[in-house]
Formats: sequence, C-alpha cells, structure tokens
Amino acid sequence: MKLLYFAWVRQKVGRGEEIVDAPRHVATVGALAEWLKAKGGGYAEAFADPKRMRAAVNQEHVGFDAPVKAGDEVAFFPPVTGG
Amino acid sequence: MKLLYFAWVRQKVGRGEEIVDAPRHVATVGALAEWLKAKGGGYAEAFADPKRMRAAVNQEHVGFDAPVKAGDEVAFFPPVTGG
Amino acid sequence: MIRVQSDDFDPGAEIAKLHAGRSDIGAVASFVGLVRGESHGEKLTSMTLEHFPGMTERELERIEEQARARWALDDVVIVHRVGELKPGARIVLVATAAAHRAAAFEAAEFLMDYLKTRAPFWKRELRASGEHWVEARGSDDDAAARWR
Amino acid sequence: MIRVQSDDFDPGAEIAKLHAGRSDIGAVASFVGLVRGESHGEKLTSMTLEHFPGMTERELERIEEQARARWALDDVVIVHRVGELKPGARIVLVATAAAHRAAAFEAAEFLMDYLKTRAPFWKRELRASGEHWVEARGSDDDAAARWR
Repeated sequence: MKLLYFAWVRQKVGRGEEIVDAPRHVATVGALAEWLKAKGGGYAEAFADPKRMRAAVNQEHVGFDAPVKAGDEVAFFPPVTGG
Repeated sequence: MKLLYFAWVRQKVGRGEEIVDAPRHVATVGALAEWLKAKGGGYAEAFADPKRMRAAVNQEHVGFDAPVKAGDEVAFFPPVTGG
Repeated sequence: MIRVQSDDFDPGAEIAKLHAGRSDIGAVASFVGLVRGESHGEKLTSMTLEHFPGMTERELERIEEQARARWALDDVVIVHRVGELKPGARIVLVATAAAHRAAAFEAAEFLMDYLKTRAPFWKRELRASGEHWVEARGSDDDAAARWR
Repeated sequence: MIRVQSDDFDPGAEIAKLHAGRSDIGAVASFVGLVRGESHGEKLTSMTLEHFPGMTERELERIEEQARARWALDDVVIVHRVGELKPGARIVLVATAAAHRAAAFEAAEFLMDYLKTRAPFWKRELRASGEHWVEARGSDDDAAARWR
C-alpha cells in the first residue's frame, strides 16, 4: 500500500510518501489511520483528531469507512483550502 | 417642455426630439402621452399602447402618474434592452 | 467607474486595473456580454445599440451606487458599447472587486440584472427578414426583482 | 479545460480564447482569486500553495464535468496556480461561456464553490508570527452545499 501525506499531515509525519505493509485487519481508511496513529511520534500527532483529517483512495475522496486493500494508493490530508 | 423619443418610438413619431407647449391640463406623463396620441399619424401609432411605453422626466425613470411641468425634459421609449 | 463608448474594450486590462497595486482585494468577478449570431432562428447580420446620452451615464452611476451600498466593494467597472456591432462582438463588461468572492459574484449579477432593466439602451437587429427592435424579456424583470 | 501551473496567467487572454471565432456565445462569466496582503490581522509575506499532483487535475476535471452536466455551457476554463505567491498575485481563474448570462454566472459560482471544497490544494501563509496552514472555512462548505 502506498501512502501519501499532504500539508501539515506531511509535516507532522515527517515525509510525503511511504510504502507500508499493513496487517490484514486494516481493511478501511479508518483502521489504517488508527494503525498509523499507534506508531506514535509524528504519526500520533498527525492522526490525533480524525475530524481534522480527510482521505483519498486512488485519487478519489472517500470517507473513513471506505475499504482499502494491498496495492491501493491512500492519501491523508487536511480539509482542502484552494481557490 | 422638451420631448425626447428613442428606439421605435422615435421611428414612429418621425423625430428624436422636439419642443412643445402643452396645454395647462397636461400635468402628468400619462396626460402628456394622451395629448401626443391625439395628434394622430405617427404619434397615434407610437402611443397606441401605453403598456409598451416607458418614460423618464429629467433623466429619471418615472411612472405615467408622475407630474410634468413647463421646462421639464420628458423622454418616451420602449422597455430597455441593453446588456 | 462607468463608460459608454462605441469602441471595443479589453476585459483583461479592465480586470487588471481593478486590482493593480492593491493587496486588499481577494476576488474579482466579471461578466462579458457578446452579440450572438442567431436570433429568432435567423442569421443576424448586425446589432445596433441606441442609447439616451446623459441619462445612460446617470443611470449606470445610480446602479453602481446601489451595488456599492449593498456590498462591500473595493471597485466596480461597467463598460457598455453603443452603435453597430457584428456577431461575436463584445457589448458589455461588468467587473467587481471585493475582499471575498460572494460579494464580488452577487454584485456582478446584480449590476447585470439592473443594467438590463434600468439602463436606457435599445437593441435593433438586422436579420434576413429585415430590421427588428429587440423585445424586453420578462425573465430580465424577474432577475432584477429578486434583489428587492 | 483545466490547468495547474506555477506561472501566472492572463485572464483577458483566457476569456478571449473562450469565445474567439464563435458567435453562439452570448455570455462569459469569470472569477479571479487573488492573494490578500493581510491575514488574521497580520501582514502577509507570502502564501505557498501545495497540491496533490494527479488527483488535483482529476478532481478539477470532475468539477468541470459536473458543471457541464448541470448547465448548457459552451466552454469552461479553470486555471489554478501552485507554489509561492506574493500579496496581490493571481491564484485562480474560472471562466464559463454560455448562450445566456444566468447559466454562465451560476456555473462560475458552482465551479468556485466546488473547487474550494473538493480540489486538493492547501495554503500555507508566511506572516510576521511565522508559518500557518490556512484552516478550511465552514462558509465554503455551506456555499458548496447549496448546489446539492
């Protein structure tokens, strides 16, 4: 699974992207966020408040209940502020 | 009193402006329109249907009940179609 | 700023002038009206815009004042052409500058709606079947009425 | 047509391209968003726009498709800049071409509202007190919600 981080999520995690092998029980965006948060450090800080976090799977906006599987590209970022 | 005509009102009346001395009982835009209509010819045609006619007194939009007096500039024209 | 002219205008230059040298403006909304090449199912040869010199400028100024009273606008420009125009030609520009987009958009729509129903311009079309004065549209009155 | 770029753009040229050589377009509405020189009562030194390359373009295309499905549009252009921008700089342009003004105006507002809430851009401000990520505004969600 390829993970991407943007804006302050990227800054807190300390990197823009990484490849991870998540355990099999990590089957949703929300479970993935919880699993990342449990790594502690910058991850714990970035994923402290899921309400401030948005996600995209394969470049489509999704909710935290959306499924994820091996091979997906999952992005985490704050609510967008363009325009 | 100075009268101005625009668009098809001008074409029907056959002129763009004229100076008139209206009788004393012509004290409103509506009375002025009636008095002009009674002149017949192109005036009768132009003023046949007051619903299709708009007016301005001294360059302000007014209704047909608006007062007019000697010295006023009164314009008659169709509903506007700019923009 | 209002202008009535027979010459063409440059929308990009007008928009740029609105915010040149300023950093308090976050939003510029604009509208350009163009002559369409067809009317009542006929090919249009040209459109001629007649106006009421003097009253036109006063009325456009009043429309601008009303928009400024209603929204916090940093600047407004209205340019309207008169005379004979060919299909594809620019007729009118309105542009509004504001701190935020809602005010800029709403004011630009208001200016166009009021201009369409208050500014003394009249359009005459030259088509295959001859010359025709454009009839005022009830939908323009309805559009203007929503601001009351 | 959508474009994401660090270079500046020319609103007048983009508007002109929308209707060049055509006579079926009666209305072009447009919006330019600019960097304001003040934020949270502080002077802004610069604003940096980060985005999600790939998804940004796809999301802007989806937003354009939705606008085209909803209104009879002859053309649409969205240009959004990324990178570091100074106060007064242009950030975004949306422009819509249609036969009549209501569709052009509504679609331009829709595009801006959706872009603000869907397109993956993030703004970071450099102010006297340091770097700050811009917080999403509830008013933008409300603006987008009115189209549902």
